[in-house]
Amino acid sequence: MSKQEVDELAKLAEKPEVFAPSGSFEAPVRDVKPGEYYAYAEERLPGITEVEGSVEADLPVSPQEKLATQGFSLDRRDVLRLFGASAVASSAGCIQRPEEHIVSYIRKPRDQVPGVATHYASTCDGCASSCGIVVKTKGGRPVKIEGHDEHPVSQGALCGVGQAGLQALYHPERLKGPRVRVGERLDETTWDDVFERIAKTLGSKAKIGILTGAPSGHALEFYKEVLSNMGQGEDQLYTWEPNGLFTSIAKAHEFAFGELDLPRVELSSAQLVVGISSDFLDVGTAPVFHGKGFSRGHAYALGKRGRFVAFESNYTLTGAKADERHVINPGAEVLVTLLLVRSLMEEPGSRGSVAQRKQIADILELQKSVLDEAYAKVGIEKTVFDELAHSLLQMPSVILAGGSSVFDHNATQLQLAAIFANILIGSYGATLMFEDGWMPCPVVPGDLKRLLSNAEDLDALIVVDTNPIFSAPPSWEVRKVLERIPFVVSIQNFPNEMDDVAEFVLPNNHYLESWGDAQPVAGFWSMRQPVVRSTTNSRQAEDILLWVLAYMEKSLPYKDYRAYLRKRWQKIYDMSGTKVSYDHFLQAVTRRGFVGRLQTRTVAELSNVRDHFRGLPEPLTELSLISPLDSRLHDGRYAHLPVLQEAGDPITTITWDTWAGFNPHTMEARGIRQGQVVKVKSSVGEIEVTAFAVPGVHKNLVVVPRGNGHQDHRSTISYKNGVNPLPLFLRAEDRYSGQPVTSNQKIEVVVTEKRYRLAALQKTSDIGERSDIIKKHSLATLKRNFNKKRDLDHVPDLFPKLEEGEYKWGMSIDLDRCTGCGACMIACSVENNVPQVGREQILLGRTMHWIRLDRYFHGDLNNPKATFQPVMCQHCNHAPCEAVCPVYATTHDEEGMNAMTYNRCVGTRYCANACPYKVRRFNWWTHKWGEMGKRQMDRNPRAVNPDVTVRTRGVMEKCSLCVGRIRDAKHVAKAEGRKVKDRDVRTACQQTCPADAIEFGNVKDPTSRISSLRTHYRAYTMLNGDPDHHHYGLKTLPSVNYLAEVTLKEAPGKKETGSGH
Amino acid sequence: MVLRFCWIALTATCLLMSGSSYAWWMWTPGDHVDDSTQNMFDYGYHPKQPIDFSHELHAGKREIPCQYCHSAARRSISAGIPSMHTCMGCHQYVRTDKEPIQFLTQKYQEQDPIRWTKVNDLPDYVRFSHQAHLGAKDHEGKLLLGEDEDQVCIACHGPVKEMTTYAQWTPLQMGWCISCHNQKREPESPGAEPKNFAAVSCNTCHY
Amino acid sequence: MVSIWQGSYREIVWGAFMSDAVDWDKSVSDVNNGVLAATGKPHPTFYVALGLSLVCLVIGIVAWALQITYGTGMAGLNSPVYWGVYITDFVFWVGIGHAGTLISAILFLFRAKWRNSINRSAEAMTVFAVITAGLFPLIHVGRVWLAAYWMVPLPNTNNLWVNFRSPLMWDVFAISTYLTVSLTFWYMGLVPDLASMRDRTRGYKRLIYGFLSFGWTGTLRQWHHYEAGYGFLAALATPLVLSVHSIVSWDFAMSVQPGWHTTIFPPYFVAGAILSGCAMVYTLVLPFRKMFNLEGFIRHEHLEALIKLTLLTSTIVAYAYGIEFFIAWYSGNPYEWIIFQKRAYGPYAFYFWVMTFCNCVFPLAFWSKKVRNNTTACFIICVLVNVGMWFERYNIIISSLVEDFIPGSWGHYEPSLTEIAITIGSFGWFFTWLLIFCRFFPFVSMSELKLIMPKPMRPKDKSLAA
Amino acid sequence: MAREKVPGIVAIFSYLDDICKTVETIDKRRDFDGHEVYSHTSYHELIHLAEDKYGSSEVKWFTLVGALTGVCSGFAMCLWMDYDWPIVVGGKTAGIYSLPAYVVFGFELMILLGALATILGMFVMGRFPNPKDTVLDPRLSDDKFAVYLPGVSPDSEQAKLLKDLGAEEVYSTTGR
Repeated sequence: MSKQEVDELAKLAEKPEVFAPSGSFEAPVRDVKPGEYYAYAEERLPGITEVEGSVEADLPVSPQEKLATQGFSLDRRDVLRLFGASAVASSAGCIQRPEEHIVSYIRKPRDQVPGVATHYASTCDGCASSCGIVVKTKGGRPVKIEGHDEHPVSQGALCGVGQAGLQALYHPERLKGPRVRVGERLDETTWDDVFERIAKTLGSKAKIGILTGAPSGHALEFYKEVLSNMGQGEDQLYTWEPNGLFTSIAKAHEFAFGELDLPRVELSSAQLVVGISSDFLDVGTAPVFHGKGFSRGHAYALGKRGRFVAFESNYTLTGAKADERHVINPGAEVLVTLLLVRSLMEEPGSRGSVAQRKQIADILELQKSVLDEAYAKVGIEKTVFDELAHSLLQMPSVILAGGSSVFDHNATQLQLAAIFANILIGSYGATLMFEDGWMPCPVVPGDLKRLLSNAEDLDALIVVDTNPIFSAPPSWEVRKVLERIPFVVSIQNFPNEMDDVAEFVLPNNHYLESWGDAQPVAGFWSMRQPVVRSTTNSRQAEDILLWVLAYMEKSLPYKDYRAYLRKRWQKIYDMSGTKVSYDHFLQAVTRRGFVGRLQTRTVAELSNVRDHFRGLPEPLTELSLISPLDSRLHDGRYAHLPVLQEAGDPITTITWDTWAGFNPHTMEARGIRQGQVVKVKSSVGEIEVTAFAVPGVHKNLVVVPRGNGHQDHRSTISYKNGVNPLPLFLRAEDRYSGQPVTSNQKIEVVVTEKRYRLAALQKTSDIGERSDIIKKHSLATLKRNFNKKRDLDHVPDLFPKLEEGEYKWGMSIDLDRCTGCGACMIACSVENNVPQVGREQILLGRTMHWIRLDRYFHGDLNNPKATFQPVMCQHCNHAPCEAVCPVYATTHDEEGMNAMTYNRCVGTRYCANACPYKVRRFNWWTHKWGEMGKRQMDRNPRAVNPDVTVRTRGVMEKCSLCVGRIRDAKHVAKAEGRKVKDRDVRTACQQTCPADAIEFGNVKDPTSRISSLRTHYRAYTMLNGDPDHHHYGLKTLPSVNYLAEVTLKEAPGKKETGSGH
Repeated sequence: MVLRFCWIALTATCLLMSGSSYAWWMWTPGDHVDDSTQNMFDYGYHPKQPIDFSHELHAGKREIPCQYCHSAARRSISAGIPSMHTCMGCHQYVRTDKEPIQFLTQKYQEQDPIRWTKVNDLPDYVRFSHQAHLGAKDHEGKLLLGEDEDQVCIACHGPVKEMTTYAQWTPLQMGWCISCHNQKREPESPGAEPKNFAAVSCNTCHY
Repeated sequence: MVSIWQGSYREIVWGAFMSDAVDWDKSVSDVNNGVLAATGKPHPTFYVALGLSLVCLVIGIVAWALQITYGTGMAGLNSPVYWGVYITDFVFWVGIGHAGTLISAILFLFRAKWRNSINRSAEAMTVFAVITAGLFPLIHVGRVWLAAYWMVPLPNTNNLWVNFRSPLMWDVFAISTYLTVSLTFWYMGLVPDLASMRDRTRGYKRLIYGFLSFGWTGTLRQWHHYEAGYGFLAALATPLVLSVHSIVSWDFAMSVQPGWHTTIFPPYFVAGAILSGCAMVYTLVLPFRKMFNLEGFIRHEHLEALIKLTLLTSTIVAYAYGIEFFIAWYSGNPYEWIIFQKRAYGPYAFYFWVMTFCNCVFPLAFWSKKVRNNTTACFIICVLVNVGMWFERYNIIISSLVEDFIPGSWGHYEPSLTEIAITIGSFGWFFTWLLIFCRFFPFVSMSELKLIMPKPMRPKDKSLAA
Repeated sequence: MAREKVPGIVAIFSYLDDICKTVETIDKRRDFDGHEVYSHTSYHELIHLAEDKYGSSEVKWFTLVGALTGVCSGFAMCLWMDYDWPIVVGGKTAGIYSLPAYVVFGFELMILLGALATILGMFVMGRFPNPKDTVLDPRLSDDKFAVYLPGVSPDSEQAKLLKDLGAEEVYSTTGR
């Protein structure tokens, strides 16, 4: 390896793989000194010493005490909050000096310094994958959630849903207190009353059940313990998770290996990934973990690049990233997988033990006639599979099948077939970890079915944070069944459809207000701690149950859930082998957020699953419907979060709505026009939904995503956004896992005369042959030019260079890594107080996102290639916007940044016109909750990041490269008498990017990552021509550069159209 | 007669216009984010506080260092005000016969925090860091604004040690900030371009 | 054919600048009587027009008040179309404001005598149009309460000045200078006429007119310096009038937007401004001379000269349109060329063709003497030219902004009701002031009109006995 | 400029050629010192005579000074304000003065101050507005010309001469 390569490796190398199969996983707890919180500001400021138990102090000692503090009295947290919000302006419209107040602490908590952020480690509860998070709080208020750098699941990143957690916390439509049903109404009541009445009722009920979502960590055991204390069987606990991928994968592995778990997919070590209708990047089982792994294993580095082959019928975000994408019929996934298995069997060198191969050969033999015809049916030649099989055996690779977008009654069968394929390429133990560090399945397959059949006998049901009434197809009649249960208690973080059938509707704490834990990977435990006291009069679900038990006089020996966890964690303490005391251990874990040692085991080789392949599905040839989970709104549980609604679907860029995605050719053949409302009918239901052409979708497919379509007034945000496609699905289930089927439903489409405008963020998706916006290099070109460096900052110029300061901030965005997930947009909105404007304003074109995620399609309409490009302010050094501002509201600072001074801006909007990148955003309104239309939800004033100015109407704004974070880092560096180091400052988008596509830093520091990326051969700046040919385009000299996408094949001769003046 | 009347009217109009435009520039309209404005003469602000706390007594006569109470100043953007617990540290024993101290003690016992009125108040669109001004060190680790911390406070907050209840001492307007920021430093080497004392780009304070 | 297409290009150019001989049936003594009598007693249509203007004005005021209250979002503007109807209106009104100074200053220097009959109306139009135009940047900006103050380099508590590199700052200076100078020029012409009115009125009116006329008595000394000063003002106003629309055009040309970033913009805008101004003068003078019974003083020959000037500028504008396309193609700049193709054939092509037909094709009818003699036809074509010139600005602004460099940012634009209401309101504002002016001040420059009428020479039959 | 009102005579003329001849005649006569000629508009003939009478108008010097002040102050304003707080915009480092842009301000202020100075010059040289001035005869702003001669009566020699020169009316006035 040349020195240069070593250097580059050193700069580009990511953090060491925590889950690298070769290395052992060390429990980190010994490294943590007791007595330090996970708070970077404090680590850098040794002057601030923490005090033990400051978090404990929040939770009262006895239930009576706890009740007392729920009343209105000022205590420390309130004071903190008041302090944080001390800048309370006096009456509006008055030009007199506003009188502001400072509220003093009564007794200052020693981990709090006014104006300095305190960081707490916790665990995200956005989905079942349990990413580690660090919550930044200021004055006692959480102001930002970020991925935990050291946490092996999130690895510093976080998806959009995780970023949006704050909006869920501060959502103004959360229930303000417990409610009790009085006829049709839900009346407010007190917790005392609630506990008393529930306890009384439950005491008289014979059979009580608990229905939960996908409970994490010890919660499942806790609920079982609660049930058994109530004198109920443990089988009275039901779980429901609408993402069927967990159940199908776990069920298949149970069939094959006897363990109901999921393998951990180490995409970082897979150079060739084959996805068969897999959506591991959009929803999957652990999108952040997979995103991190995928970008490491797949994206270009050091002259090498992985390969990703996708077979799918829907056009998913995952498929958009594929190097080769094959469009297959809906329902053909099993056949495709088996054809691949067949080619693998024929390929010399394929792996698998004799017994395994024997079984696979038997199955192939059994279905020989079907498989022989299958090539024609799925429309892919045998050579494709043969080539793929050959390549799969050449390098570390993995085959991933199934996803939320395809969940038919063969889902488990598909997973079994994928297990065969993975056995044959030897993935298990290399890229699929099932024997060490597997992922425990958070749900029990078939529970919903079990609940529905057992419901007759149930006298009471306690529902915790799950909503099958909305998220299971109505043909399953969940509502009807639950209505028949005499007593239902619904404990929900946000009011939802479950409340309709409930006697008691109790607000659950948000996860940032709760204790909890999670076991994302076997043997690996992640802690969840409250970072703020309940912002409304809500209680943690587990605590509610404990209280109910206490009132039933069947108390468990825990004063609260935290005490329960304390007991349970004893086992983990014992396993960790640490020498510190248990208290210190718990403190350290709470501070660090996680602890663990990979668990290992040995599983059966391969059980006999021949019976599961008696019949194979036929690919569908008629028009059929699939309803994938939305990557932002999931099953609809996040439909009330405007920041997620507004981020839009990455492929269609449609916001705030549901659409029916058609292949453009299908639309043409059926006379459907863009934006025309179509009636989609099945034998059980019909919906009206707007047609939208999505290139790359199979011709026989209609895609209507789930997530929207809430038809009640519980949230003005989600009310009447789009439609729910689930009423179209017949009551059908996966043959083996019992999960409801949400795809491949035969439907009819009737065109109506109605029109409806879908609020898409992007209106034009085609850039033809232009190379001034997106550049692509083939791998061969990069190898040829491996040693060639670029110098983006030096072009012929009449003017002298800007005065040299110590820093010049730059950003680099790797288009080869960017998967288009849009987490950056959401993180940016949360960090920078970017308002959400609602559908009507987006229709007008008034989106406020500081990062625009441009998505371009290239090539064939039936199977286009997509490129995603996040575009934020390019911080041009020759900025066209700066010179035109008459009042110096936008200027250049000495560190190469384009500074926008909101309070100087008068709103001529000339800068935005002059900007060739069109990244400036104008505040057309003052965005406030409840003003100018219901949908413009924005800030609960407490949800505002106090480090960034809130803009009013009439002011221009744009990406500031998170200058507030730069200032913070500088203040710290200055206090320590040093310079800002690389990675001291990470912008919100960079920090959260699951693909590590964004790098930010000081270009003048030759050792920084950014300066090596900026000189990379792939580096280019948008609209700045082709410097190779002394052609500099607009010559705006942006500080933001892009790294060209890499293609595996040599690109055909490109025409240069980028030109300038 | 007619023309004379007109002549007076003309003069009066001119005077009125020039007077109003003078008044207009004296009052620079601020951002309406928080309805705050800046007025050239609006210092000397001296609101009534819940307790007539005497800086003269504490900082002056008793020589308590500024940062004993305003301890966040060197660590944070905000200087902070002491918690009631800090006050009670002494006043459990000291001067418990005085009325304000009894008021304080009562509040402390009721766990009812004191709402002080903010005197040195910047608009919400300005970021001012006490830490950066007070604790700023150069690359050799030397405090940029000198070692005598109390002197540094006085630079902006005025002779606090001589004031009983505090009144705003400096205008705290941008022009006033800038008058320091763009002073030229001693050039590092003879002949070199003298540099600004501190950054004057807009996003130093506004973001 | 020859009978229809009368006159050569040279004849048109000549006719536009040189006065034709007018067969006057009025004498100098009739001027003050005729003009001032009509000023006091306008035709009843005046009050209808004033009422209509006030209604429009109220609509505009309400719309603006709403916009200030709720935010600029009331307009149909969006990202990427940050400028829309307001800037269109601004450029349109500035353009309208060009004819007045052109007619009074440039034609004064050319000694084109026909301008004396319409220069007052043209200047009044200029002043009110520039005042109207000056409102639009204020309507347009997001924070009008700050813009009016911060756009002027005054000392302030921020110690911060303004950006002299910004074309908008150039605009502030250009428009305010233009307004001041044209106001001065217009008022200077008014002074002797105000003195005439003073001498014909009594009571408080005399007081007011007396004040306004600055004590003008008409001594030879005053006339001597007045004449010199007027000449210098005309000489100063001539480059000014050319510079103002050049600077307005730089608002566009100085940004990198394709379709805006061209050097042809200043002359092109100036020609367009004069075209729209002349057409507007015609559109105004024709009904006004009827309303105020001034047909004896604003003669058909004068109006025909105006029409010739309109035709001349129309051909210049047509040439500019053509050369703009040619340069876009010839430059080889793909962004530029694509924008121009889109202008003609893209989603906003309608406005392009409206502009082309109204500004270049319909005025061709003015080649015909028959059309020039037909005031109705001339009036209709002039109104169409005004419409066309409005759409020219709309076309330039919108088509460049809607789709520029990066397809991912492309958008669309439709004016909102607020914008339409404010545009209507601007016409109301303009006409209200103009009508009020006409009601109280002479709509024809009496002292200058006297100069082009037969001089009051002693008749031969009454010769003095030497 | 306190000036006593001096009674005198006003001679009204109707014809341009008469007044021209009168001006030519009385301009050379010493007994017509202090006379003032009135006209309702600026006939070239009269203006030519005025040039002989008063010399070339001094307004041009006002214009020149105003315009020069304007152009200098325009540039000076831009240069000083940019020097006072140099702000980097569009890649132009501090210390670069954008002279091409400042031309606009030099030009605009040249026109503005030039125009205002011209008006000032006209006022100063034309001796108006004068608060004490009165209107001699309302017809003078309509269609008549006049000659005003202070300190004489309608019976005087001068009055007779004016009548001979074509004055339609000569009457005494309390003065201006």
